[in-house]
Amino acid sequence: MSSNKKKQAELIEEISGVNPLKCMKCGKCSATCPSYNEMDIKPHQFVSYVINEDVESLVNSKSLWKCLSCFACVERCPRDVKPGKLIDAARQMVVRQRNNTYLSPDEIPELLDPELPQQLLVSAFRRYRR
Amino acid sequence: MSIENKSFRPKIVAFCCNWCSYAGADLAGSSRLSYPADVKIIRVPCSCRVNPMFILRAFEKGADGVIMCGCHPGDCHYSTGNFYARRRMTLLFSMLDYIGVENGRTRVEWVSAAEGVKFSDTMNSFVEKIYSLGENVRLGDLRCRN
Amino acid sequence: MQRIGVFVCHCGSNIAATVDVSKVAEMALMEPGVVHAEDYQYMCSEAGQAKIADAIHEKKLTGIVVCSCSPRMHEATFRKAAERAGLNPYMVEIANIREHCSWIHKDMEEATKKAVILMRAAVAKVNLNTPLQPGESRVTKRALIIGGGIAGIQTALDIADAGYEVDIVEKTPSIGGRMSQLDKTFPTLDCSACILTPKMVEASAHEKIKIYTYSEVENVSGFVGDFTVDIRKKARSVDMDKCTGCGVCQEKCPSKKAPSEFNRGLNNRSAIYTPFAQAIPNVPVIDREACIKFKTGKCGICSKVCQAGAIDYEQKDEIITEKYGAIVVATGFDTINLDKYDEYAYSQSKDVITSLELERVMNAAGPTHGHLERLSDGKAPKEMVFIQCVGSRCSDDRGKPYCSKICCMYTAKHAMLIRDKYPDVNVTVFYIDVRTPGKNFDEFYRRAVEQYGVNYIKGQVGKVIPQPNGKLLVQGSDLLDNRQILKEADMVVLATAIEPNPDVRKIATMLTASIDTNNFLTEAHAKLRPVESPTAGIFLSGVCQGPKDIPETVAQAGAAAVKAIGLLAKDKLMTNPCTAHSDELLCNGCSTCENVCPYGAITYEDKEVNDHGIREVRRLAVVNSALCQGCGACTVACPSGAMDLQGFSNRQIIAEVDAICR
Amino acid sequence: MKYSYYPGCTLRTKAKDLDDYARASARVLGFELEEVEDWQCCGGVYPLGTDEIATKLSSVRALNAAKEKNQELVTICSACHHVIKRVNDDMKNVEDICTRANNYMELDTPYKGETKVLHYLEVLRDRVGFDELKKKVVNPLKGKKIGAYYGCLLLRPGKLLEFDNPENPKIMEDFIRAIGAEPVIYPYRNECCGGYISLKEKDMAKSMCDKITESAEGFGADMLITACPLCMYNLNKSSAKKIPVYYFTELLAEALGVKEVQAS
Repeated sequence: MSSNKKKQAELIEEISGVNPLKCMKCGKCSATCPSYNEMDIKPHQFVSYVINEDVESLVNSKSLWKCLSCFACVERCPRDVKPGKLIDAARQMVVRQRNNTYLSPDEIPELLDPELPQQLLVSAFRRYRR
Repeated sequence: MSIENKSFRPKIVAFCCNWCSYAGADLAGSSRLSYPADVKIIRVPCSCRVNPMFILRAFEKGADGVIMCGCHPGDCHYSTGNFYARRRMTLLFSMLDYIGVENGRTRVEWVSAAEGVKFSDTMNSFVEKIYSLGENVRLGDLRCRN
Repeated sequence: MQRIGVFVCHCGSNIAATVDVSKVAEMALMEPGVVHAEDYQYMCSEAGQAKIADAIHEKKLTGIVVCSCSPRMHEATFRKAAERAGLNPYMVEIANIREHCSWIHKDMEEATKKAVILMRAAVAKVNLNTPLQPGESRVTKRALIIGGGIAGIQTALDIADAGYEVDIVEKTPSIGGRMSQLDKTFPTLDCSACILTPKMVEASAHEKIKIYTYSEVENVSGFVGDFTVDIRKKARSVDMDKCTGCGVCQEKCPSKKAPSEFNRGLNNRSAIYTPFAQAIPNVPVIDREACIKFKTGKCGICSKVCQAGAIDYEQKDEIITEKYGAIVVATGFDTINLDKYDEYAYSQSKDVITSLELERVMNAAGPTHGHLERLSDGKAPKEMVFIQCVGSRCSDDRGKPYCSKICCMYTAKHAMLIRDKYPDVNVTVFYIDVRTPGKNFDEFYRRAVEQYGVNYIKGQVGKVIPQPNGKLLVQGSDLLDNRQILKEADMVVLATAIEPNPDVRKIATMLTASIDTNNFLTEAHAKLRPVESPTAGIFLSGVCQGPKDIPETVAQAGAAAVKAIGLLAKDKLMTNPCTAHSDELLCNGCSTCENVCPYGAITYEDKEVNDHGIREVRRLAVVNSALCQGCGACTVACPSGAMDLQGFSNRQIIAEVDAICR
Repeated sequence: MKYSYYPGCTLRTKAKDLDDYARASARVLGFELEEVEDWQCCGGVYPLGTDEIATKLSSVRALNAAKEKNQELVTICSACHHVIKRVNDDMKNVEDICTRANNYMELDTPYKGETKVLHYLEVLRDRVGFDELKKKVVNPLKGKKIGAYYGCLLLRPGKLLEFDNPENPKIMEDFIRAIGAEPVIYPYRNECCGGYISLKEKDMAKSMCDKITESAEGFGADMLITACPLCMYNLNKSSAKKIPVYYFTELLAEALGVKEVQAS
């Protein structure tokens, strides 16, 4: 079991290309995140979850779907850790398991309005499901 | 590092200048940054002291790779020595490549006294390259073989 | 045939834990020329050195190999030991089985094998060693200090007090450096000028100290004990002997739009100026870029108002050439450029300033005459936010990877001073870690919190957002409360990372002193020789070697002075005998070696030689061993193989190659 | 001068204006946008995972098409610009991604990031030149105070996109000056509008857009310009403030006197 946890953490590191040990816990990512208040696990905490091999909590967190991929944390991180990449890797893990997605086609029609650009749907689909 | 052929252990000679690279190797040591034991370092006052004959001699005697390390260009303790070394080695290495000693078996790297990490990284990647190239058979003096 | 002794050091467990030392000694006995081999716990100890001496006497050794730590560490130790026992010191070679072997390998068998090979290479070399005699060179009893800040001033005073001549070269128009820009100093809060100015005066009045301000080092040649330095004295346009320092010229100068360097560009100065009131020398310079006379040919007011007739528009740069025995680098630091940190709005708001700028704002002689006010509208702030680690501890390419060391303390100082003088101003500090190692330092920081109520928040700031109402919204983390903070502030102060003065790279190249990836000068040994450069005769003082505060700088300045004095006190220096020499019978006088020699040590002489019975006069290369530094460039360039290097001869190096590839 | 042109999904439909004005203006400025044949959607967001290959292929196809024509590849939509530039960087610098993508592509010569990707604004700045653009303006937008809204995708990560200083950009401000108007600098111009989150989290997007428009209005902007259809949608739809938002190409066409021509 614990080896499975380890594997998951390693997978996150592999997909993201991030070394969480480089983090110095300055909190600049959380200071900069526009979705901070919506997140249950805050950006600066992502690294600890990976280091502690608790990927389970990470993939079940609300934060996965609140991250905007705006790259503010990626741009401003002083340690080249870039938590946005970690959260994206966790999201990848979830969407690669087909049964677990945040957006189902059935809910789309009621979300639409006449001005909504294609780009929005395309991006949302790419982010939320496979 | 993956060592496919366990029985093959290369002989690698590293010429290091006294002021920068040898000190860089010392720093790698005191920082406990490991690299394979196949590398043996010869101390020279400056990279410009390395006569191409030394490198030919090493290959003749069965070396599988030769690397030369000096101060960064512009930082030479003797002002200009590494510029001479760089030119000499460029010529020598292309000639060696021409006669079949692949370019991967020879390398010039600039390592300062403060770059212990770079020294160890350089040696690790160089040794890995030599493992991938295997034994050097082109210039060896047959009389030197066991 | 040599009679060689091999001594293998355990270095406690440093070597013995990974290398089978007795095996190395045992294998040594099988090498040609080796008549004695032993291992011992600490070869560098007195007992270890005695073992070497005993073996030299008993076994009549002619050569020594010590298998131990790096030769950069103890080669000199073992050479001296051999010399005391009557052996030529250059018959000793070191096999580096610690830094290059035991410390980097884990497998005992592998490490032992490698140690044996390194021992063999050293034995092979010693077999070809010859006794060498060092020459002598003279010592010029004068020191040069590059940089006139507190580090340079202190070093100069200490050397001068010991009775030696010292010259200070300072780039700006006055000595004083960064410390003269500071308002108060931690942790005692005494005023910076009050403790610095007397030292500046003392230096300028000292009969052994000569100060070249507005001057730069242009060229350095020579070597330890005998450096020749060209100093460029930039044209001041004011005659230093005539000027009385009355200051009328500055008052009357109509061009007052040049940004004041001393006040970090926060206000302007005249084109003819002294950087600050206590400047030494108290003689202005004309900034020719800003001067109307130099730009248009008209004006000349300063010349008209100067009663001493000191203004000289025709003055030209002057090159002074001087000899020195020792050179101390004290080039100091600057704050980094904040262009890459625009998220803190430094370039967008006048109310976001660096800590060094705040020093000027707080200083009575500064742009606001010491009143704490916003630079945008002159209003008194009510909320101040300090941001720590701006550009420090960054592993991306925007900032510096190191801790700037002084910021935690000066921020506590600023916070405390503001709360003391303006109790109605709230002060918040965003920090990552508060680092206060130093005497009375942590107590000082705690006072800021406990006595002065400074609000410390653990977390970095993500963005400073200028508001339409002129205030600044600071968006930061509070990691201990786990929340994101939006705090409205009137002023934001950035604890900006420090970096070595950008000129230091140029100077290091001139001195052939080594420099690290962050442009700090490298010490000869990180712990044991912290104020010496690996290049003999070059010493390091202050922040040019690494971030440090004033007390540390002064301590290091004193240490550098002692090292320089130790050198100047000698009448003669032993020169390195590992120099090049030419074989007369092989030399064909082609001049190739002369062209590659960086020291001009090779000349040509017409000399009669006896070449196997044929006597003739030939043009031959001759090496001046006092000038030769032993780089070996000529030995490789020589097409006929006549040139060789003592101590690193072709045969010796080839013997090492052979031993390694055996 | 001819450029390969990658319009992207939205410029073909909802953001047709953005596209039409860009082409019309290009003609006046002396360059031509030649649409990449059979281009496919870029996907809208860059797949950060280092092991994502398939999702990068549509970008590689467009890039390779431009390479074969020996042309630079121009995009206008911020998202396409972001995705294609980053994929191109991968192809140039990440050996593993390059190899695996080329394995899928089965090209005669492998694609290794040779194409230069330019945003339309970069064409204006680096190829046409804002001074040159200024000379061609017949209808300067005098007296208009315009806030540039960059959003996130145009600028970040700054090191890879090499578009402008990500924290204090000036390309759009220079553009605004070139067409005769006055730029308004406000701090939220490089903060995110909420992006695709507005599909499901309307409130979040609203609060983010409110901050942007409030800040812009606070500093005196009469209108905003953007390069991104999604930013446009969010700012119009989510923000309580009714500050008008235009595509930068619309104002460009207006200044160049080709807006009406286009509309007819």
